[in-house]
Amino acid sequence: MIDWVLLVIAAWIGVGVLGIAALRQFKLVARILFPLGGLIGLALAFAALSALPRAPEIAILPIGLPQLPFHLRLDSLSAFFLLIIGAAGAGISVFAAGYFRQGAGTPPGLLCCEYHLFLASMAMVVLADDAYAFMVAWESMALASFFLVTANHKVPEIRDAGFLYLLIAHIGAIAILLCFGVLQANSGDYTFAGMREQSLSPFWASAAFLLALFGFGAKAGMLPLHVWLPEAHPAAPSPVSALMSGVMLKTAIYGLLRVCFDLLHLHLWWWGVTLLALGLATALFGVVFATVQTDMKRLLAYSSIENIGLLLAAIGLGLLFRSYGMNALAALALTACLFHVASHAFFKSLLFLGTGSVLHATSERNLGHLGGLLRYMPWVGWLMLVGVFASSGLPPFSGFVSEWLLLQSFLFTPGLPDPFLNMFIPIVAALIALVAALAGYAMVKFFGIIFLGQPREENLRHAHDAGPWEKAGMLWLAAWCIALGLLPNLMIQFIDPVTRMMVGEGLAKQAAASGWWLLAPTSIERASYGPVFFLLGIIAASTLAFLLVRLFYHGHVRRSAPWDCGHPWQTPRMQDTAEGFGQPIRQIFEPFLRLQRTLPSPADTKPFYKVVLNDHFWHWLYLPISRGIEYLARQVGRLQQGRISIYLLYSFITLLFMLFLVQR
Amino acid sequence: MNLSGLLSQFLAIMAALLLAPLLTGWVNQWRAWLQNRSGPGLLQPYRMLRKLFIKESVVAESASPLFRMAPYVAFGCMLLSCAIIPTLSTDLPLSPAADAIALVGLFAMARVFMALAAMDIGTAFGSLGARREMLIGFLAEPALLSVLFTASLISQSTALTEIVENLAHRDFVLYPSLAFAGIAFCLVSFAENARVPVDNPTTHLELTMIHEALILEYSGRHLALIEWAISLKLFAYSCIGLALFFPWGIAEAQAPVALILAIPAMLFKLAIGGFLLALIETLCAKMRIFRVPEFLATAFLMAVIGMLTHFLLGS
Amino acid sequence: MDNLITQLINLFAAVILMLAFAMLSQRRILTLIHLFTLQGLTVVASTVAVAYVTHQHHLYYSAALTLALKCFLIPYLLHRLINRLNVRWDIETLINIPTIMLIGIVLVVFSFNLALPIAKLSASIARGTLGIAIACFLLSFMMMITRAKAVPQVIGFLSMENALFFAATSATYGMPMVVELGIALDVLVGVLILGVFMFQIREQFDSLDISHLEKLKED
Amino acid sequence: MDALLLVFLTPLAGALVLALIGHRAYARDLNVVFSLGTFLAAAALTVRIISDGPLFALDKQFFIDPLNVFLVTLTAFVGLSTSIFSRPYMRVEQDHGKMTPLRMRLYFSMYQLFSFTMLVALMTNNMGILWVAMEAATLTTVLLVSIYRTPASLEAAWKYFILCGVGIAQALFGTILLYMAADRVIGDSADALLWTNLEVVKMQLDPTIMSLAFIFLLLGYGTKVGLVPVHNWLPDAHAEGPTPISAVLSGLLLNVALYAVIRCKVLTDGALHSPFAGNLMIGFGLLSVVAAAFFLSRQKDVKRMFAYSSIEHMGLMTFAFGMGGPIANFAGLLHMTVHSLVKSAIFFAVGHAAQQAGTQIMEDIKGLIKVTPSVGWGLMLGSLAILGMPPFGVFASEFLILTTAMRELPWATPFLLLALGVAFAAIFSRVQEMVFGQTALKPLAHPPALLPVFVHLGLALMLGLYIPPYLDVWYRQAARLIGG
Repeated sequence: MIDWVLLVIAAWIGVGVLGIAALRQFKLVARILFPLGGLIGLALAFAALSALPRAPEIAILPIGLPQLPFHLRLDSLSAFFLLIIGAAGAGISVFAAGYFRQGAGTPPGLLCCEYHLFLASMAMVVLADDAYAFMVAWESMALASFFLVTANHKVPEIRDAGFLYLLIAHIGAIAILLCFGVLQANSGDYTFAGMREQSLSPFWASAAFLLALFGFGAKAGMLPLHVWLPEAHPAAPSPVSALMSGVMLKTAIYGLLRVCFDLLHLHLWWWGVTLLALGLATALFGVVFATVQTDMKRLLAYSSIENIGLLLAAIGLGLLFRSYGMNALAALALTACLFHVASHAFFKSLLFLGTGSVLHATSERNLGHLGGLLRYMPWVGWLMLVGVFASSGLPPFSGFVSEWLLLQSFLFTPGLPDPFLNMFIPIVAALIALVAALAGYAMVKFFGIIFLGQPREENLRHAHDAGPWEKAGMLWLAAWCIALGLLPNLMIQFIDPVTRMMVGEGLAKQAAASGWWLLAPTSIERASYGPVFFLLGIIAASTLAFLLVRLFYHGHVRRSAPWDCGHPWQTPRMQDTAEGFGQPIRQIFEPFLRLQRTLPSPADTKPFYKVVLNDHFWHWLYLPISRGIEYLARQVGRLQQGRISIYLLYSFITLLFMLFLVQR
Repeated sequence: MNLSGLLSQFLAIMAALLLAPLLTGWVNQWRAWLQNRSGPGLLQPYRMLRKLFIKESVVAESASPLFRMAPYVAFGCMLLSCAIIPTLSTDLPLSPAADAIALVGLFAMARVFMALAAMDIGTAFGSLGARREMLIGFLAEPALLSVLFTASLISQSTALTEIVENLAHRDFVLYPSLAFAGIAFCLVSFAENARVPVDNPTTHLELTMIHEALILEYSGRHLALIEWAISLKLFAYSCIGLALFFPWGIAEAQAPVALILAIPAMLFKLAIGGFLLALIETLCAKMRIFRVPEFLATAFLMAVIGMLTHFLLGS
Repeated sequence: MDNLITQLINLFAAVILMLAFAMLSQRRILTLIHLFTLQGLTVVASTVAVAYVTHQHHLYYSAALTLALKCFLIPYLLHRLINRLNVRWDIETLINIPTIMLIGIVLVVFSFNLALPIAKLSASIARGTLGIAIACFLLSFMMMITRAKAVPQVIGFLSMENALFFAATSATYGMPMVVELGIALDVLVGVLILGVFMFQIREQFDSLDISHLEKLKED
Repeated sequence: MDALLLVFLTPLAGALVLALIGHRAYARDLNVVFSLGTFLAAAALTVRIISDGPLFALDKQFFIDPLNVFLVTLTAFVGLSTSIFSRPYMRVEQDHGKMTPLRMRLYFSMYQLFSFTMLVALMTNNMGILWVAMEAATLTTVLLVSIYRTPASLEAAWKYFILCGVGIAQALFGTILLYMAADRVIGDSADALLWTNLEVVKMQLDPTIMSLAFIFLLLGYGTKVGLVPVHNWLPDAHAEGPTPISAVLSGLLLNVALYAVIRCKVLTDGALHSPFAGNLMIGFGLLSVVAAAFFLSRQKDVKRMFAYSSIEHMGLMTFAFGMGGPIANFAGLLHMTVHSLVKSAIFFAVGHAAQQAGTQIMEDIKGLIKVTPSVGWGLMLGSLAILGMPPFGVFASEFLILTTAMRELPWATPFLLLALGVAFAAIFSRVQEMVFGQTALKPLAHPPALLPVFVHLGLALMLGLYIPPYLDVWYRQAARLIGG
């Protein structure tokens, strides 16, 4: 199977090279190469699907370092992530076929090349079985996505965003590299197989864990390292944002899982608590910021931060259970995590693609200038609604299942032997519920402001719906959101070998025991959820109501102007704005945000009101660091002050110092 | 699944559909009496529904299909929630389809649909109502979940029927955690059902209304369905409360006699509950909208403390 | 006889050290060149003495080479240079001279200390003078640091070369001939290039004050 | 043996010929021809080494072993590509009136002479001749640095001369002490400075003398390597000289100086039986990496910035060799190779960019990718490569160095992390602004020589993904030789 997967990756690279060959042939690139890439993604998804339950397969490529050729391994964990990459990538590629427009800027062929290299490197990341191959794929992924982010490099903000992104990615990558340095334990064996053999002391294992947390956290957008994410994701073209948010962030989760559950054998309870706390903080932070955003892509980017927080919390819980040897529960938490990985991949990609279509139709990213698009872009609108429901964690869509599983695993914590943790965890569960509810708030705001109400600008009335390619791509992703939500057991069957590999337990048996339609991860008495019946119930009740009302009464409807409260001069601008919709949250969570407000005085003839929301971390962490480095650089710069005598003096003093050293 | 299960399921759904407006009428009647008014009569909600069904629906020109869909979905959600809550019996074939967490999800689904529908028209009030509704929702939802968590921590299950059976079958033990949860639940219920300290169901004063702003654009059969859904919601919340804190009298599987006895028991409990609700509504004043988050944060806190006490004092 | 010559070598060493101090404290350029020539001569003399005692013939060649280079060619070039460039004025040091002298004495003590264990290992009869060679090296280094004009700095550099040559003699009996030749060639070319440089600097800045050469720096 | 002689006789002949006719128009091509000859000779030599193994020449005064064979080839190769780059570059400089015929003659002959001295330094077996060649390398380049006769270039050249002169004088002292130590073991013969002889008896060399000698040698040659705090000449000389010279200084001369340090370290380690030499190198290396990173973040001049980047990388290599051991040494050698390839490629790109903008100030260079995409991409990819982005080879060596350091010297890794992060921020933020964005630049009159840029980057890319087996064997043998 691994040969097929490699073939698929090679095919992606090949498409990329073809893109370079057809640098400016727009039609060829858009109508043939991108759909081809999508098809290849589909093939990857199938290959991964069939590889999931199989035993690990190993391949060695003849490239790499002399003693360290690229080792690749296709095991369940990597197959699962390949499935996500392939399936989400397929939809996004098809969308991209219709998305990229001809015009100035980066030539389409180059974009195509970068795009497919990005896909290929992500696939390589999850396949890599030695530190070098992993790092090469990891950084290639960062690099390819950086060039995609800066596709429109004439805008200074985009350049800044790209820079910040690559900088943090690079520092994170160095941390990951150091983590591998710890894991190889001076054996000189950089293969993961060699690392599995090592048994590290708690100190070194913790060092490896913390370095991995830092490195992968930087990529994932974990709390203090998240600042690049809301800058870079909006800056990129929408299919790229979708890939980055939906798929690339997951590779960081993959890395964390790989290091924590595969390469490290030791698990300390405080790792789990650390992850749990960081994840929770990230989720809360992300969702609060998402609700107050006024830029639609930024809102989604912050929502990605929130989801990453949830994923980290789930991993933390899994680690906690694992450290106490409660493997079945660890499997439950990890299943929740992996399920959410899949579900977030699809709904976030879908939402980002939708914003792309909106952007194309209106050239507007600011929520304050959008509105009422459901009428002009029904396809995009309704498909996005699916994504919005999934993202808000509403049953019976995919987001709810992962949330449900996560909360279930929290409810099992009373089994933990540590009373302190027992108290700590319900609070986390409650806060997770809060995050989920706030996500709903953010998503209602997102959808409502863009698609509902009256168009806030006149030109929105000329917005056109997405083209067939775009529709097809979004339809594919939306179908996944629904399918995952309705048939969670099927997905859990796929996740089962993965958790079995990581913690030796899986959910599939119990889940299958109560029938395909009922999700009961432990036992049906304990908890169960049947999304199909759930959906049927709602549909039956609604339809019945509909039919009965028709039957007994009538179906007549009269159209008229909305009620104007006796104030006939209503304009669309009187609707609630994005700022207004976020205002309650802004008020409640004011300490989270760094507010800068300019208020008009009562006597102003042209009153002007402005609120700027900033990130505390930027002011408390990043600016001081940058100032500190600047200060140090100034001090170090004094060494080079131009005078040759001083330079000679350095040499002289160094000489004397060393002579003095050796004399002792 | 068997015949008695199907029967009790059917009974539960019919009871909810038929009794929900009655409960609303009962509460309104008591409110009137407590405020020295003569009430509109117990059956007023039914008359209201009938009138609305007959009347023509006026829909705004700018409304999208979402707007017309929302009442049906909300109604469907509420009906489903009534079907899975053990009102009369714990032998509910539909109950495995949704546990406590899914129940909260169901409420959220209805809320999101209503909020989106309210924003659809594009009037100032619609989006104002949607915003306020979501504001209440995002605080009430985790609080409600935490209440349910407390109960499920005690009974080791999140399935509602299991919780109820478990609670009903234990020896009578005072759970301090349930006390906190109970207070939290009350607070949440007030907020979620748009009752007085948070919202006034009878007001149409623009500045203070929350729920009414949401449904301002609805008329005719759509409004009827929404009103019915609201009644069902009140009914559902009451039943959750009764099931969690006073689970006695609810029938179990294969017990047709108990099922028949359960109906009067439920009616009795609901009657008392309705009276208490009316009493509290009369005694309280409506609070400013900015105070609502504090109110709900208290509820949330109470629920969390409930969970903590469960661990602190043991079970 | 050998004993006498060994003492003579030690005497030369002392003279070299003295000359190094003298150069360190000298303010006049012309005298500086003279002192440098004198130092070169002393080095040559001590080399010849060592060669005589040890019958190391190649030392004669290197002595001759040094004589030609350090006592005739380079002083001649330097004289021409200062005549052409007309830079005969007194030179200022960056630190005042008594301080320099004090630091110099400390350096001498330090170098003696440093050389003590090594000198014992040397096979050369002039091994006692290794400390003096190191001291001269460091003193010339000091001179380069403390002078603000180009010419004295160059003289400091060349005197450093003298100290190295002396060290080679005192540690072993000089370097292999091919290396000696290479070193001599490098020194010669170096001085020529320096000469070219000084003209260029003079042309650009109208002065040989190296305080003009402080523009390239971090700000 | 013939090939070995040809390797350094060709540039010597080239120097003589070009000194006479360097002002002619065809001299540019002749320069390339001589460099090509050198490269072909080196290639032939390499082929012979692959088949026959190490060899000696001229009474053992010259030799080729795994440690210098790849450096010789690399030097000849970079010399060739720099001469190709010089053609259009110097033509533009002539058009701008910066180069007179006399200066052209000086430039070409010194360029060849510089190749000659470096090749001699690399191939000689005699530590004394190594010193002579290093000094000669300084002397040949010092006039090239000041070739424009601007005040700044004169100042840079003066500092280069004096600081490197003093440095190299210390190295001479070290060599004398080395000879003294050898003298006691091997006896007073001309062969006592032959490295191969010394290597045999290194265990018997006196530790006291050797530790002293190593200090002088490290500081002496370290000055040429550009180790902080004796690096001060380096940024000035790189920034003010013609760009081809910056390329060879950074790409080759620093390597040769580090090579000399490594040779000395092997002997010192043998004599001392302690990690003394390694510790000193670790200290200098780390200091250089960190200080250079902070220097980097305040640069305005593009060539100066990349000069500091060279200091950083030389520091990293010194650090690696200081750690020692098969992996770190291997990484250090690999880093030497890729750094010189990538850094010279960057200087080529920077040279063209600076000529387009008419300035080296980075704020005035903008939007290269718009005007000449190839130069822009060359600069962008080169910078990413030098910053340690895979799949370029620099990453491969940094990977090995950092992972080894994590277990060998965990305390050093935070500093490395900090330095690499700061350096990345410093370089990349500026390169991005130069490459991307709107532009007012104009294309060059003569087509830029981009073949060298992309061939270098291609090779660096290859080394990140595939190291040819014989190169690997050399690296490993050399790593074993260096030991530690």
